[in-house]
Amino acid sequence: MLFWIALISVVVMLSAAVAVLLLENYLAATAALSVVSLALSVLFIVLQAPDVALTEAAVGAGVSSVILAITLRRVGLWKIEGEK
Amino acid sequence: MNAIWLVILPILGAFLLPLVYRQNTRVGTWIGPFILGLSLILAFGLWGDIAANGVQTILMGGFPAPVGIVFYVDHLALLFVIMLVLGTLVLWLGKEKGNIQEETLLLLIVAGGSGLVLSGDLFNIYVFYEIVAVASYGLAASRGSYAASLRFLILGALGSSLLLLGIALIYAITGTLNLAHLATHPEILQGTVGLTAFALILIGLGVKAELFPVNTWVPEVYTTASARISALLGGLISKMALLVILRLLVLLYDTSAAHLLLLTLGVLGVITGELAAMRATHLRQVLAYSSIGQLGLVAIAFSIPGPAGIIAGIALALHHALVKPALFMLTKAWGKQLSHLAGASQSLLTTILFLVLALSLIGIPPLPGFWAKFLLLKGALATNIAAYQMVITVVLIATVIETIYFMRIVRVMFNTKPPPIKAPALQELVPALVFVTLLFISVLNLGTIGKSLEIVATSAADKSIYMNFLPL
Amino acid sequence: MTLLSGLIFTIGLGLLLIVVIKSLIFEQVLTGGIGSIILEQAPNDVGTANIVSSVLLAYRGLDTLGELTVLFVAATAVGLVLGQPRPDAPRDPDAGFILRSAADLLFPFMIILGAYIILHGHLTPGGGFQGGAILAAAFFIPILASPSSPLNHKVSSLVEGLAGSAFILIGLLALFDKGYFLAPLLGTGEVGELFSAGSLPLLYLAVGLKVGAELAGLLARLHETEV
Amino acid sequence: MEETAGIYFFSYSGALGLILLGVFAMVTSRHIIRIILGLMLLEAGVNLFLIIIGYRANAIAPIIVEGQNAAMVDPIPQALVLTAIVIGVAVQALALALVIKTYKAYGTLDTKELAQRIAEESGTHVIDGIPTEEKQV
Repeated sequence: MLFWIALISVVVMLSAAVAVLLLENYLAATAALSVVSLALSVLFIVLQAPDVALTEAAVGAGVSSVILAITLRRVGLWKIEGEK
Repeated sequence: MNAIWLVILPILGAFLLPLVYRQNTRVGTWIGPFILGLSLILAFGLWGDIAANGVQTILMGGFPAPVGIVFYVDHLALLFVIMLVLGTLVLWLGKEKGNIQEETLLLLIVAGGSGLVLSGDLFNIYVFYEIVAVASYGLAASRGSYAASLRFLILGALGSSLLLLGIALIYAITGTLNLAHLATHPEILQGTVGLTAFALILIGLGVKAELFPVNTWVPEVYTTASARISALLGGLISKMALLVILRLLVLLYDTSAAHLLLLTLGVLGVITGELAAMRATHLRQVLAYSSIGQLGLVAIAFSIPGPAGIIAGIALALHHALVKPALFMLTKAWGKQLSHLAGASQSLLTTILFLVLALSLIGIPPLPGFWAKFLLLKGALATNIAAYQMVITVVLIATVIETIYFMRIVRVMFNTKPPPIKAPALQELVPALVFVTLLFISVLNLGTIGKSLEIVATSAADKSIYMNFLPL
Repeated sequence: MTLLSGLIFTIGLGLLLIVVIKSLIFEQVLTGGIGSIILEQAPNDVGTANIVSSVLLAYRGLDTLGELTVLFVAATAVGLVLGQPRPDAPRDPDAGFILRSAADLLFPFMIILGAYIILHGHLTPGGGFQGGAILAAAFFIPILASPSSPLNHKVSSLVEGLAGSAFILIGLLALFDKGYFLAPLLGTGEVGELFSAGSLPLLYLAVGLKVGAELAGLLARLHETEV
Repeated sequence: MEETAGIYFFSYSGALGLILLGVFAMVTSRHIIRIILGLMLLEAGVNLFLIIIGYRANAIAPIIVEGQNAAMVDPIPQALVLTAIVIGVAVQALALALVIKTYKAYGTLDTKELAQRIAEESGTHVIDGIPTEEKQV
């Protein structure tokens, strides 16, 4: 059971991390980054670290994505479509 | 007397500074100097305590050594704390008042720097290093040089992450973070994993210590930030990181591989820094590159095993901590391109100050710079290892290059053809004057300073004193 | 050129780390360490059910103070960099009525959730940092919904200054009382009870308030900056 | 036993992947936002690495529950990671504030261009720490 959860969360995490690097649209890359954080917090639970999982979900996926999104809005990179 | 106050006081002051400023501006402006002065008195008191009763270890929360965090207070750490607090206090002179955020950051950088050298716990060192790092990104941006500060931050953040990775590796193989506890198993750290960890930590701390591959931020930040901040970062903060590297070398990595790694980085730093300084066209930039070179010399000295290297390193670091901030404070009046300096010799006081500082940096006897370099040569010769004999050549070449670029600056200064630039006001010269006065005081007391440095270095090089307090 | 050298650096680091991880897995290195000592001693020394929080606040309390300081440094530096926004600066338009009322409705629930997580930090997963992040969100969501009523920075900086000082003062009380900075005070109590672990819940409260005020201030400052 | 080995293997490869992708993005990208995204990946990877170090086979989370007497995982790396996560967010916030200001001042977020602009403005002609020949104006 834990085996499969670990496998799935690592695969999701790494593919989201690759997406962070490849996505042209920065808003989409930010979304992919919060997917990385969420998958990471699942992995933290598998590794018996519930405290860290909570923090990663609240701070990593929550606060830091919001900060990034605000910044993208202020520097004019807030675009829903993928075009430049 | 408890050394924890050296860290707690500035932090408490910084937390309360914005609140006090809102109530009463006049009181607010005096908080910073008052706390720094208090720390200085405390540090001197502790120095006396240690001279009388030996080194102190302070347990946080009362938990015994390897489990809890420990501060290790010896003369070496205190010397660097005093240097940092005194230097910041002098740089505070003539500062325009009322910039709340800058004053807060200055207090916090002092707290972080003091914690960095006092702490005896690897992760605690990382936390204090981050305080210093984040405060210096903020200070570097305080005069509107956002882009330079951003590039500094990116490099620094990469370094900090690698530093944390190195600490994680050490914890993985030893299960402890306490430096003294680690020092009881040096053989574990000398395998592949341990040396990888050392290399990662060296990259991480090297960003602040201006070591060779990760010092590209130096010229950018020092030319765009204010003179005071450049003086603080280049002259004082960089040595704190170097001292941590020295501690790691003495306690954990007393092997030739680690020593040679630091030696190589130091030699490369000296050569690249001095060569670049010769090509630089901007006064601040010359000073920035020369600071890379000087810190490279300190790194070389620290890489020499035994007390001789530590004495030389401390001497070089202290000398640089007096001279470089003073030089940076002089550029406040006439920064910019070297060609703008033409006719600067009109102001007699400035010229004398500059000449004294430059000559000491080059190493003309009887100025202290000579003795520092002499100690380095003596230490390197005494090792009888081929790699260190090469150092002598490097030091001599560096000295020649330093002479060339400082004499070039002086020649421009005495060139009176174009209309001479405005002489700086006396008030702007106060910090530089104080630093030069300290320099002269040290010339007059060379004998006593040399003796006490020797005591400091011998106790710092002896890792059995450090491990004594372990109850295991 | 940059791509090539970057690639070489990354591959080099990768190979090094693979070697390191291999030796971490296959060569069982020094066991024991301070972790197992703490697992044995923590219930008696500190008296928390959640041992991570006793590490955070008792054994490594100075790290937590340092971390609060890093947050404070960052908030101060952000304030220094962004400066004060002009009062007449153009603001984002208000979100619609539904979003605004939803934000208002959400506010008390998030405050309660944050307070619950902070106060139970010594018993269950969670504590000052997680609860603080939720408190920050509670104050930030209404700002997003109606940007015309900004966060009161005076209040948030008052809270962060006082909460940070409270943490240090509890530590100093321990210094005068027991001789050690941040030593646990007030006894340990019964492990697992809400009122247990001595001064730890108080420290967590200070941490939570400080983190909350700091993050809310950071988010609001970034949000307020002009384009 | 098989299960534990699998969890170790996947977690280590996850940490390694995050660290390498993060470092790669940081050293090769020119756009600052991408570099900061890489920094976040790197930090996440290092945090995961620390947590794996504390993980023990068949151990439970370090929270005392009455009537349970199983071995627990090492609590120290978890405390360290909690600290590191918050520090990471603090650094990111400062970085992004600087990004906003930099964009306002220069209108670009390309590091190479920024380096050139800094060099021109301060009249230093330094790019990436190497002085270049002074341009004839």
